[in-house]
Amino acid sequence: MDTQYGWLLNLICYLPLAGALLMIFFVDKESSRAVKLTATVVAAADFVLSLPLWFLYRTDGAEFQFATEAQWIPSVGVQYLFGVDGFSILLILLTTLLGFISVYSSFTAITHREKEYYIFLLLLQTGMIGVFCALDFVLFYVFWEVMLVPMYFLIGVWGGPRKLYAAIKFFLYTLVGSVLMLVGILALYFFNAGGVAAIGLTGLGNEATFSIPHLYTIASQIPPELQLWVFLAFFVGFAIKVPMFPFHTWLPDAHVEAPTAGSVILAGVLLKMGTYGFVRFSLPLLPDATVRAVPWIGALSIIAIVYGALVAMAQKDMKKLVAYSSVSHMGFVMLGMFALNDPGLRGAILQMLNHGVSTGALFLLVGIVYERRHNRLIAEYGGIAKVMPLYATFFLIITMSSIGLPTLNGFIGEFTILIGAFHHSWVWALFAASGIVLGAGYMLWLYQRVFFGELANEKNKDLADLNRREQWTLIPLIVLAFWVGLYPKPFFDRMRPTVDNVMKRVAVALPEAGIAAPGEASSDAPDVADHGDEAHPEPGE
Amino acid sequence: MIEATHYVVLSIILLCLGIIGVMVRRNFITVLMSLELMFNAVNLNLIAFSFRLSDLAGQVLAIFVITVAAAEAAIGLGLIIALVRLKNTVSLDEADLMRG
Amino acid sequence: MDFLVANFAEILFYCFAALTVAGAVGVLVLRSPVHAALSLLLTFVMVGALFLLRHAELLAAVQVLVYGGGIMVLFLFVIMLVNVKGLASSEVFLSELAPLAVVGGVLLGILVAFALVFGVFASGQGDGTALRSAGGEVLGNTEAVGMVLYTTYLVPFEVVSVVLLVAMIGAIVFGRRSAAFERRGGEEGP
Amino acid sequence: MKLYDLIWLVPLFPLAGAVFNGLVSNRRGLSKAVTHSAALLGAGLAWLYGWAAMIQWFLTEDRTAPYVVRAFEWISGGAVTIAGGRTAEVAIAASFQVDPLSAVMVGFVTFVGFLIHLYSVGYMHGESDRAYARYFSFLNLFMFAMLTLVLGSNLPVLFVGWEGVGLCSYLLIGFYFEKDWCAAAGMKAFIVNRIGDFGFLLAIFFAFFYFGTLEFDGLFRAMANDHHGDLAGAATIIGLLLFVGAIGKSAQLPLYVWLPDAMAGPTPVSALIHAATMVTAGVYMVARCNYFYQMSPAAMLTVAVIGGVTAVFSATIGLVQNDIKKVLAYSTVSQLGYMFLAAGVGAYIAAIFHVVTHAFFKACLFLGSGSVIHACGGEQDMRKMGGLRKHMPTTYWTFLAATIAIAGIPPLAGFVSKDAILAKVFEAGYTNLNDHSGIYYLLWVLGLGGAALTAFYMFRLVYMTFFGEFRGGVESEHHLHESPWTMTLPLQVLAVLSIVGGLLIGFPGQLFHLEGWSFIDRFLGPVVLQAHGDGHHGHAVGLGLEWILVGLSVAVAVGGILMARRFYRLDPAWTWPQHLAARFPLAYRMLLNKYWVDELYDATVVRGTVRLADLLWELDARVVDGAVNGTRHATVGSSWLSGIFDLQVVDGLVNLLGNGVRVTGRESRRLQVGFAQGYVMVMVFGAALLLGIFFVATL
Repeated sequence: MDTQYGWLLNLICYLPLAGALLMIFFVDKESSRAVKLTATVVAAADFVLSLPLWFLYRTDGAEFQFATEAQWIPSVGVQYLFGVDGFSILLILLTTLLGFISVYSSFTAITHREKEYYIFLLLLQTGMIGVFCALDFVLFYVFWEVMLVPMYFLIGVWGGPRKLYAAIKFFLYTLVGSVLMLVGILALYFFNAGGVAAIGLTGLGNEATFSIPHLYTIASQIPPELQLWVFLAFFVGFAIKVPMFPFHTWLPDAHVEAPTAGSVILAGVLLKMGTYGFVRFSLPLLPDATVRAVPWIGALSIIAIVYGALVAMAQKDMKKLVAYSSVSHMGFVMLGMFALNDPGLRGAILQMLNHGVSTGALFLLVGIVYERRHNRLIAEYGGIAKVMPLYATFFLIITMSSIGLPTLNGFIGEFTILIGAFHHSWVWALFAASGIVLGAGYMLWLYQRVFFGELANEKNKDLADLNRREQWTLIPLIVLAFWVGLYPKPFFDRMRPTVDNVMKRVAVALPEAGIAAPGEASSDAPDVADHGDEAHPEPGE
Repeated sequence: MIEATHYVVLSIILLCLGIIGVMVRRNFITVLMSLELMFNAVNLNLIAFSFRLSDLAGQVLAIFVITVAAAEAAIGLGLIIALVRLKNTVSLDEADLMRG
Repeated sequence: MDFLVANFAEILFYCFAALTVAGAVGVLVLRSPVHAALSLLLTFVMVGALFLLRHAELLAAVQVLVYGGGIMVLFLFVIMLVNVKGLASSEVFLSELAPLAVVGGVLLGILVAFALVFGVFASGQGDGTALRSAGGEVLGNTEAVGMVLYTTYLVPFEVVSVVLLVAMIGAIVFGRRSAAFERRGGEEGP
Repeated sequence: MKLYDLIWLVPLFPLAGAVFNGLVSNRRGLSKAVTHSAALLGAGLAWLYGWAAMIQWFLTEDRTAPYVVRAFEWISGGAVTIAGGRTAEVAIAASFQVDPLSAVMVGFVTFVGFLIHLYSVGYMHGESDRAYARYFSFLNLFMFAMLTLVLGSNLPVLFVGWEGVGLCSYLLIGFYFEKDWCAAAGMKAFIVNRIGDFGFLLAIFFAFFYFGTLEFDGLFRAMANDHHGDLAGAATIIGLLLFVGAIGKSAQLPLYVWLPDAMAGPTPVSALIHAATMVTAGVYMVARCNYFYQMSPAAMLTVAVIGGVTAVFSATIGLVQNDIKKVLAYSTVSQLGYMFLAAGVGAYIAAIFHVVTHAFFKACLFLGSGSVIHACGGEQDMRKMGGLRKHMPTTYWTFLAATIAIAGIPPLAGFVSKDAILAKVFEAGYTNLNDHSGIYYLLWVLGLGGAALTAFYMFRLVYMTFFGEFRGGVESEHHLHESPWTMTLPLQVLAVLSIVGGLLIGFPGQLFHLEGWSFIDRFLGPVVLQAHGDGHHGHAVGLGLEWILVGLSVAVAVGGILMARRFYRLDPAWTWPQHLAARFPLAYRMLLNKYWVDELYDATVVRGTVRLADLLWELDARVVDGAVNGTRHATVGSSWLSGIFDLQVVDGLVNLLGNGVRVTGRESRRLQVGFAQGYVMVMVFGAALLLGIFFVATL
């Protein structure tokens, strides 16, 4: 752990909280201007503060940098451990950027209880950043739960007609998962420490700790059965958050009912929590179970890709369509991750960012017309490219990013994931690549129905095009989309150490692991695809 | 020779007067003045013991007490103004909004 | 004369103590708040003098400045501001409570006195030089207090200053709140 | 200075034009002059620089190896284990290469592209300033994508261009987006192309899996070094999957359906994208990856069969269409079929040759038809034209030249290249290539039949449009006029090239015992992998037989022309075609309705997908979410049950306690008199009491 600039990370994490407190005590709720100004300044400052992480992170340095180490509850071994690697830095930057954008985009969308709204947004941001920074399981769990509450209120207070249903569904569903996760965490904790005699769990007898870097070091000693159970517990928690195929139904409801900024944060960051958990915990801590779970998760991911795309095609509500497209895209992320090879994991990480950017932007875009018309049904629109040319352009770029057009971000992620998936099993790639066709299908169909054709609906005839503020909420995302699409190398560079570390830890459980020395780079790891010979295209086939 | 006991007795007298003043006067302003008396009683004590023990802590504490007393006076007088504005009286027994 | 010279300190003490108690009694019994305040001023100054007798020169100065200057002005200012004379009811004392109050006050006083007198006998005795020296060097009382205040008691000192600040803001808020109240009530604001 | 070191500037010039027109002209609504100046500058600079760089390269570098310019590292996916247990690094660079094939492609793409930009200046003049800027922005963007496609030195960069041209095609087809069918056509084009891209992507993955690289040069060398045919299986898979991509992009059976619909776009777009350049990208790709096909008889045969069948199939549809652009569209599909037919017999050079000549005459035809449509005020139905020869002579002459070229009359460009293809196909049968002699002979017959059909429907088009009397009404006849010079100049240039272009770049010297006179054969030679075993046979077919073949194809073409003349020129009432249509109603309706392929796809694939989507949505709402809500109901139900228990039993106790508290509270409230001094008094007595207890306890 490299503790240099550790204060910076704490500052980034708690600045939104401080901003929220400042607003609670010193900003008059009657003054909408002051409320917005404070929230925007805090969010912008947080984003600016997080930028140095990008430059100061050293790919050849310690695994976790910008670290803070302190005791918190020494009696049970809970520490205050903060620290990030390249992977979490990317996600933190995404969070601060989307945090700023969601504050900035809400100026006219939210008209009642503005002060509370922005306070919740800022609190949410602290929670999200904390999740990505925490390196102690208890700390992680605290932030994980902290994040839930503001989101619950954002949906439940500022949401659409069925907001209460959606908010409670979101809250309970996620809570169920996180409680199981807590059980998993405790199992690991007790295993590392003294064990629990009552349930026949023998421990290693180490000093009790929730420190994740320490648990990494004992991962290889965890017996397979325990790994499996803990993996299952984690799986439920993270899979709900991702969301993976059978656990995804909270997502469309939450997205549809949430206010625009809520959807942006939900899609852009909260869904990444699940995949982040898999990469950070499940894979490196539970390699045996991970390898055993590969076929199942692969199958679920492929179902999610195809099924999400098809269900998206059937939607009549724009937001719901985008929500289901998220299911499909997150399927790609999971697939790449569980290909358990370099390209797959790198692609998965990049695709998390891409999904945050493009789906976040899509929700913003849908929110913009919703604000004008208070209607999200596709059938209500048609031909609005004529009255909103700029809006149509932005929407087109993001659509193209979402369906993976080369030179835009989606392609890089999907391509890299598919290469990884292919080298695990070409059948995976075959099915997953069909998602690309379907993705083009539903997105372009949506685009056609909304933007092209006769401007039939009277109510659309005098829709105003994007104003300056709306443009500036979208431009950063579009720039990012092009940047990732054209020159993703800086992103790949920053995630490389993480991927190498995770692969090194997973490689322990791969069948031919005995050959590779533990210290060697993962490029020497045995072929992942080889353990499924039937899934191997033979020359001459 | 003046002993600490002298001071203690004096301070007790002041304290008693203060307590009685707080309890029997109706005028809020006078009640506050009585409170100041009690503060002074405490300070006397502190100084006396500081001298007896040859310890500066007593004096330092007395400075703090004076500060707190000043703060208390500011708040209390602010309350008086609020009370006058609200109920147009300075009688403490008429400020009974908290009556159960 | 010899008696006077030999017991000068005692004589001074008794004079000051008598005036102090007289002032306090005045606060208790004088009907007019202005008179009560002036009586209180007497007490303050006399207490300051008593401090001088115990080699607490700095405290004495602070006592006169803060109490006699600051707090007293504040009292007088408020008395002028709210026109107490017009507002005060004719009844000065809470007559039905007065006997009980006197009993309670005296009782408590006696009990506290017990505690303190026991304390006096239980404690040792110093020569007072420590009150004027810092780091072994003999200085004035002001330097000595300052040295302790800004080294050992720095943090409490800062905290107290915050308390003062908060009190100040609080006083302002009370003033403002009632102003807002009056505005809503349709009356003219300050 | 080596101009070709900066070869990536060639696509960047039009990109700059696109960005300027898209961000500045379109937003600010700048005047048309500014807009088209920027666009022409972008395309023109690409043309000049591209040609200059290629010529310099041609004169200085070794032409047998590609000259690769690496711009920057693009995708770095880390290491992965590939076939044979080797480890390969997924490091894909944005790199470009100059080699004979890309030189040819850049040469004609920039040139034709510039001409069509020029033509568009006149053609699109009626649009609003902003639409004009949008149009030129897209057109320039297309040039960027197309040039990236042909210059890329590896499959992913090629794929960038591949998808980029698809996007521009989508945007330009849907240029008149207010019309529903235009937008729908755009979407159809994109999605059908995506189906092809699906194959392309898988091909990329397979290629990486087997070779560990995606650079054309690396793949070429790996295949060239494979002397034992170990990689034949890989070559077959990759070749077939790449061909799936080519089928989509180049509109071959069964994915050709988007191209006729794509005529919804402005006509210059049809000329540039849907005739001259983009649709030939598939042919380019197959030629570029020829080493896979050379090693795989199965892949070759598939390419040849699909190409040959498409050539005839779409030609038959072209026979009866009445929309002038639809005829040309089916003709394009048919000509693309010829190109694949050539590629399928290993005649990649002939295929590229035909790509180039086809670009000349088909662009000329489309631009000519655009000129006609322009004159007729947007009318595209040939039944409402006629007699235009008198009104627009330049258009007529240039159109005629291109028609003769496509019909295959010597010595025009179309004849030279098409004859080269047919000769190669015959040769394939003759030399029993890969033991499929019969099939190749059959394909040759099909090709010959297609040539006859081509000659027929093209001259049908000319006769219906330019001869006879004008049938569009007096009002429209008034407006007939020749087009401005910006439109006719490109027509004239392209017409000249349609006439002489074939002989110029691909003189069929072998017919006259003049070896090596064909520039394109010599130039492109190094690009094609010489397959092991069969090698290059030189002149397997004797000279006499070759002349007979030439004679045959000319005869068929002339036959087709004469038949068209009999049907549509000599008989103004068109009684013969009507008679035939009445005689064979089913066949006629089948052709007129394009074999109902669109309807078939709509009923199966499209409806099927939508149905499946709806079904899954029902499933999602009812079953998957139903389970979640079921859990909720179960929880709520059980909590209701326990609620009753709670109310009666547990709550009874709690209520007792609660009531107790409440009563106590109510009573003790009386103590709260709201009298501060009372509280003080209580406090004083309390303190006294405590102190008293303290003393008692201490003493």
